[in-house]
Amino acid sequence: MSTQTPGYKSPGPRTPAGKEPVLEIQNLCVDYGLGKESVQAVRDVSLTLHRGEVLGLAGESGSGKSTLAYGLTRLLPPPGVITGGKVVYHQPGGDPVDVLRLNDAGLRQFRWAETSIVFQGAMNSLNPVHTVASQLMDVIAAHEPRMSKSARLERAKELLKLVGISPDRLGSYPHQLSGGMRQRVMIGMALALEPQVVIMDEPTTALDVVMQRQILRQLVDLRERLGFSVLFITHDLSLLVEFSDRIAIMYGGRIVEEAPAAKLYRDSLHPYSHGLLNAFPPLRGERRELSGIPGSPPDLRSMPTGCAFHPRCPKAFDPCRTELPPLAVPADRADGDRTVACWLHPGGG
Amino acid sequence: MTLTHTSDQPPAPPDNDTVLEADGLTKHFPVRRVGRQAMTRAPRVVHAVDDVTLTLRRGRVTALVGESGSGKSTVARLLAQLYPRTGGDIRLHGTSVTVRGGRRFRAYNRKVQMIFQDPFASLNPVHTIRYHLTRALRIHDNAGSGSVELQQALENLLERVQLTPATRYLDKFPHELSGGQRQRVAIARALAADPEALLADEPVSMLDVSIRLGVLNLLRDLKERLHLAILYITHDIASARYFADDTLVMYAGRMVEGGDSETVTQNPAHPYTQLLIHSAPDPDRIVGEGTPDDTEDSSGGEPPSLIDPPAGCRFNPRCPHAMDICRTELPPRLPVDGDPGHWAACWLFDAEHGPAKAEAPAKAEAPAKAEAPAKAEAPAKAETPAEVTE
Amino acid sequence: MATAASNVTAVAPTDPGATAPDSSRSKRRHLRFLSSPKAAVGAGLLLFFTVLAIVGPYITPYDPSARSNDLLQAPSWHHWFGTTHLGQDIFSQVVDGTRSVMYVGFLAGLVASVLAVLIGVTSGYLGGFASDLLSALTNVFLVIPALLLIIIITSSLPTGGETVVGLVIGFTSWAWGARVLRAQTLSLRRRDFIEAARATGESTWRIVIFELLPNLSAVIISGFIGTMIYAVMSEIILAFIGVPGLADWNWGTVLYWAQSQQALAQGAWWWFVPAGLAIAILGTSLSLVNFGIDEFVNPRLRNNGERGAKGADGRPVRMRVGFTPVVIPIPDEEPETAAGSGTGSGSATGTSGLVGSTSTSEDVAQ
Amino acid sequence: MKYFLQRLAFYVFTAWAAITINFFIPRLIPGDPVMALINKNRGQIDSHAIASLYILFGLNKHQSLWHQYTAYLAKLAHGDLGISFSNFPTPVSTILGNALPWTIGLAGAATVISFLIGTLLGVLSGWLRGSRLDFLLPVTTFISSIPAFWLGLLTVATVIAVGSSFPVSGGYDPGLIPHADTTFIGSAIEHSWLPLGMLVITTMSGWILSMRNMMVTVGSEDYITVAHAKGLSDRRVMFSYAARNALLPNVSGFSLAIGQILGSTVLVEIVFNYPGIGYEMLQAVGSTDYPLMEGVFLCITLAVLLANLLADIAYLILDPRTRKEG
Repeated sequence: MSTQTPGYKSPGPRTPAGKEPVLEIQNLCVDYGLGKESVQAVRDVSLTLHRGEVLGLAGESGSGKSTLAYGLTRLLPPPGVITGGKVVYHQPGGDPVDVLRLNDAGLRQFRWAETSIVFQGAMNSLNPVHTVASQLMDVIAAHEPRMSKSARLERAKELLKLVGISPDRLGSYPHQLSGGMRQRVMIGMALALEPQVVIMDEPTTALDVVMQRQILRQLVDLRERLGFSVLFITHDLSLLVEFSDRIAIMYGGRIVEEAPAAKLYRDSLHPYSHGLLNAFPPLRGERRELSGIPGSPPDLRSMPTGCAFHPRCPKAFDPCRTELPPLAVPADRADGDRTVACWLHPGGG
Repeated sequence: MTLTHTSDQPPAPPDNDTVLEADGLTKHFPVRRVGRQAMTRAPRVVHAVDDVTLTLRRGRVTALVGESGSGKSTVARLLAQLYPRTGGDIRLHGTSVTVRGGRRFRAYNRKVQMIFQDPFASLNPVHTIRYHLTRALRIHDNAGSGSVELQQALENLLERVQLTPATRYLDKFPHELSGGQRQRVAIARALAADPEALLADEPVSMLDVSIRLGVLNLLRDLKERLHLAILYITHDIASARYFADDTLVMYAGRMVEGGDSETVTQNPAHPYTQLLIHSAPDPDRIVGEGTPDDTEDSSGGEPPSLIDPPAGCRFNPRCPHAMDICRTELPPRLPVDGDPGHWAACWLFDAEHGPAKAEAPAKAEAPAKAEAPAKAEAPAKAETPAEVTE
Repeated sequence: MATAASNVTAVAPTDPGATAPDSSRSKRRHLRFLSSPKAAVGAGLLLFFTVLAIVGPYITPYDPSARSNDLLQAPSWHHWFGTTHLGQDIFSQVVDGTRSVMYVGFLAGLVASVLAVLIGVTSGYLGGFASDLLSALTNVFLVIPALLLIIIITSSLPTGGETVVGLVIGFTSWAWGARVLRAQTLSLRRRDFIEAARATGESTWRIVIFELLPNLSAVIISGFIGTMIYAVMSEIILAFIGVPGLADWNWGTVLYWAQSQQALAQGAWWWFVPAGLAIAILGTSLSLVNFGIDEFVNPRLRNNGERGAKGADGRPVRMRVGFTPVVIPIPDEEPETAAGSGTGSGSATGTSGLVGSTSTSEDVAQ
Repeated sequence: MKYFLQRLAFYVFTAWAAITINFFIPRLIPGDPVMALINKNRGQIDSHAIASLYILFGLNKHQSLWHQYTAYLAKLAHGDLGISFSNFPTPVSTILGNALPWTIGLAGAATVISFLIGTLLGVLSGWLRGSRLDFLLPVTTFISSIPAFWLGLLTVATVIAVGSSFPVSGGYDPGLIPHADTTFIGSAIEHSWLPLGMLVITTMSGWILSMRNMMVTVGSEDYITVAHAKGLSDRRVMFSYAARNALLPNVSGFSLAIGQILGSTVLVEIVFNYPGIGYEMLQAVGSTDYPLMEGVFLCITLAVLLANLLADIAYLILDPRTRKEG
């Protein structure tokens, strides 16, 4: 109980040197619906994105990972409501801003200029009745009204080149582009105002593996050049291990483990993380029998008591059924740059 | 849930009888022409599947791997005789079968059943599980006589797919079940016909990651107990390696490589297979080794239009090893050295045309090695414009 | 909100019996669908008119055609809706006329729905040349102004009567339903469960009747009601312009006599107001039922129970696309329950005071 | 272009179908329409005229059906719609020529105005769902269920009761002769206010409801969320993203609406004694004047087809997906 709010770390011994937070999510709670019928989709989640890093967020469908992304940007469609917490954005050389307390005008100004988003459905993310150019330019116009039209067009061309699309595609309508090209346009658009944070919600799930790798490679390259931070959300944990610096695992609306990618891959502490890692058959190494995770993901309307994972957990013991394990630095892993919410690895402190 | 045996190598199947064969299977879908086009232009078709030859054997899983649009699902529907084929032959136990509806179709699909990709769409939302399974049993005369035998048959089916106790599931509607449970019901429905061959069209790709393996393991268990011949269609080559005995790779409507799963995945011969394997997520590759490197990025671009596919090898516009002959001549199935049964439709393996014969497989063994860091930042490579299909 | 929260708090700690809240919830949802206000009001009114159509002619206080000496009287205790220039009781005419209106509407709706299902589902399911032909036929009937066609046909027919009028309306107004059903069938046909039924070995007619049609029932009913609205309007218009063959009373004939006897110029508002209102109310009730069906089929159209919810500042919260409301509940009057501090992790204390307080009994309950 | 040609071919086909239906209706009617007419006007038509009536009406029993049909088409091609019974011997085309401009003007103006206002209100009420604009919903539902002509009756009664001198009857002041001068046009506009108002009020609600539904449906599309995420102004998201897309199904649903508007127009014209086609229709129905009725039907059908063609052009301009070069 006495643990300090987990995940809310000031730049201290636990974070690698030079890593300052850019986006801090503190105790965020998101519900669907209000009153009696409401369902808690994100429960008390705290997560910190550092400048320049790729933070992976993994979980099954219904784990709340997309709800978290939509919630922290306040883009969650009805009946979603945010019922608690803070989302603090640290401007470079400015005061921190709580995104949840911005008024409409402030929120509009903040959006895309500081935090942009690439959604899962590239097919549907672009307005079908406007050209690529018009959609690239209107976001610039909205945030930099004094920029001339020709300058905006120039910028739009630059952005397409940035993501490897020929500028003569500017006049195309979305239906004239392939799925991969549309997603690249979206990535280009996300970088239009050079935001500090780019949130990616399953950006490559609808694409083939070859296209997926091309786009991810480009993303890594762009991040190195432009220095933005990425919150990368996907159900494909094997992809995250390869592409992100740190990984947070969500289950039943809560973060159950957070660790550097390599540590999570080699030494996952939460049984759910372990199960998830073993849910992807390897392409290399010896062929072995894998089991996946028994049972089904939980129903948000009737969550198990205690640890939400305990009905599916092979290692569950008594406290798991009644007591909710807090997310804390595990006592048996002293290096301190990871947290887990599991009674097998209780916090030490 | 987990299986007790098959820990290392799957045990040799009881027999390797051929159940279902496709020989030169071809499917062209006509492109709808409107107005004047009907008169002026020659009829145009989508070459969805061209010249596919494969064999399903008793007690073996054959995987068919390909990207979306490669025609792999069409192959399943052709084999299920849900579409009439344009050319080629389908043989069940050696006899050619062509059916289009009616009693002969039922007789055929009593032996060959299909499992669909999306369990949320493949069960009718207005009917209970009991209705779905009862219909399948009745159609194939496996319902027994009387309600007691029917109930017994229903419970047996659900037990086979590990939905127990059966009575808890029988009277539920599909929307009351989770994705994994629904897919198990779909499998039970296919089993109601007591088939010999099962065509599984991406049976786990719509399911939550944590339960995919459970369904695959169930299918493997059923294969072993019922000696089923399974066609496993997937876009995930790693799961093909895990689940299938043999693996076939399809690209743009054609088969490009085939052989033992382990061989195909560990020692890919065709440049497309190499690209596929290289692109698949692989945590081992990167952990602790810095950023991912660019190997063959020249393969950018997308699969070709199937209305007007490239001449010769369909992969030639993206292939880093493309030679002149690849642009004109269709490569036949050529054996790959060292592995009996491993073949690739690639001129690199032709004695005459394949100068790179020795090089190509070698390259595949170490796809993860950093090769061309000098490429550094090759920005803004204009993507080949995708064919805009009409 | 507070009561709900305390309920949950009471339930949650009492161990895993997680099925209990689930079943009660589904029951509640079922009830909520029944009490959808739009559909309920519409269905109630529709029931009223149906009953009136059945018993109407037996309960009229006067013979609707009988003349009396009370000429052109305003509404009174004896004549609720007043009288005509011939002293006929308008209330009796309106009540008596309900049967004709409902009968024509029902008959036309039935005929049109049957045709729409036959043509729409066939052209959607079959494909090929026959499908194109049926689709073209549907579009032709959609574009041709049906009302004029109905006027011409009914005024050409030597024998009239409600049945003929109903049939003519039915046979000319199926096109919209057929188009919607065709589109729905086309999209359903691509769904895997139809393909799966085929792969299981079901016959075509069984697939259409047992797999396809049950999924189209909402669309069919909604089309039936839409045609009914249209048919009622058409019949009244026919009667109003004096198309022969409608000897019996209906709301349109009441209006016809009102118009032809210059009721307006004489200030006899009671002559045409009740019949018109009856039309409007019947039309509204049918539309409301259809809204109910629409919302049932397309949940996005539903209001997501957002009414009455209060935000942190006590003002009502409006759900908006693009700006998710932030509802940080006001802390309860009573102190936090003990169960909360035990399991609720650091959340409650961690941020309280930053944005109001995040601690609610709901938070703590799960 | 391909899309446009396709639609054009369809309209030609529909026009042909309407013409053919028109040809067959009098022939399928049991009994003899000419005889029925003669019986009705007993003693007023001599036997010589009867024979010519049969020929005029195209019901010559001595010709084959096919011959009748081709003769009918040939006559139509010359704009000959036969001779009106009730206004014997004025040709139907002359009567319609006088009446049509009034109807087209009234229906056209009503369509445009109600589409514009209705769509705008629909956009707003769909966008501001859950706001005070929600009251529009029950109100419009009720109004859409009111027949336009009955609303007309109420209005006429009210105007008379109030004793206002506002014109409630006819298309222009009785003393004037139709002529393109300001007095006449001014009078015509003044006379059209009320019928136009009735039409707009009753047809508008359909647009409001369908536009509202489409706005709600489009509102949950990903590109709307993206537009919000981009920080665009609310007005731009509402009009350029949501309304622009929500409009498309409404434009393509025009065909149904235009027929209904013309139907309502005909009736409103009757109530207001407006000198348009509806008035002629009433006359024709009253005296079973088949050639006139059929002429009305053909004219209105062609007008509907033309309006649909215009809607298709609008759709072509609005939706880039149909503009694809073939």
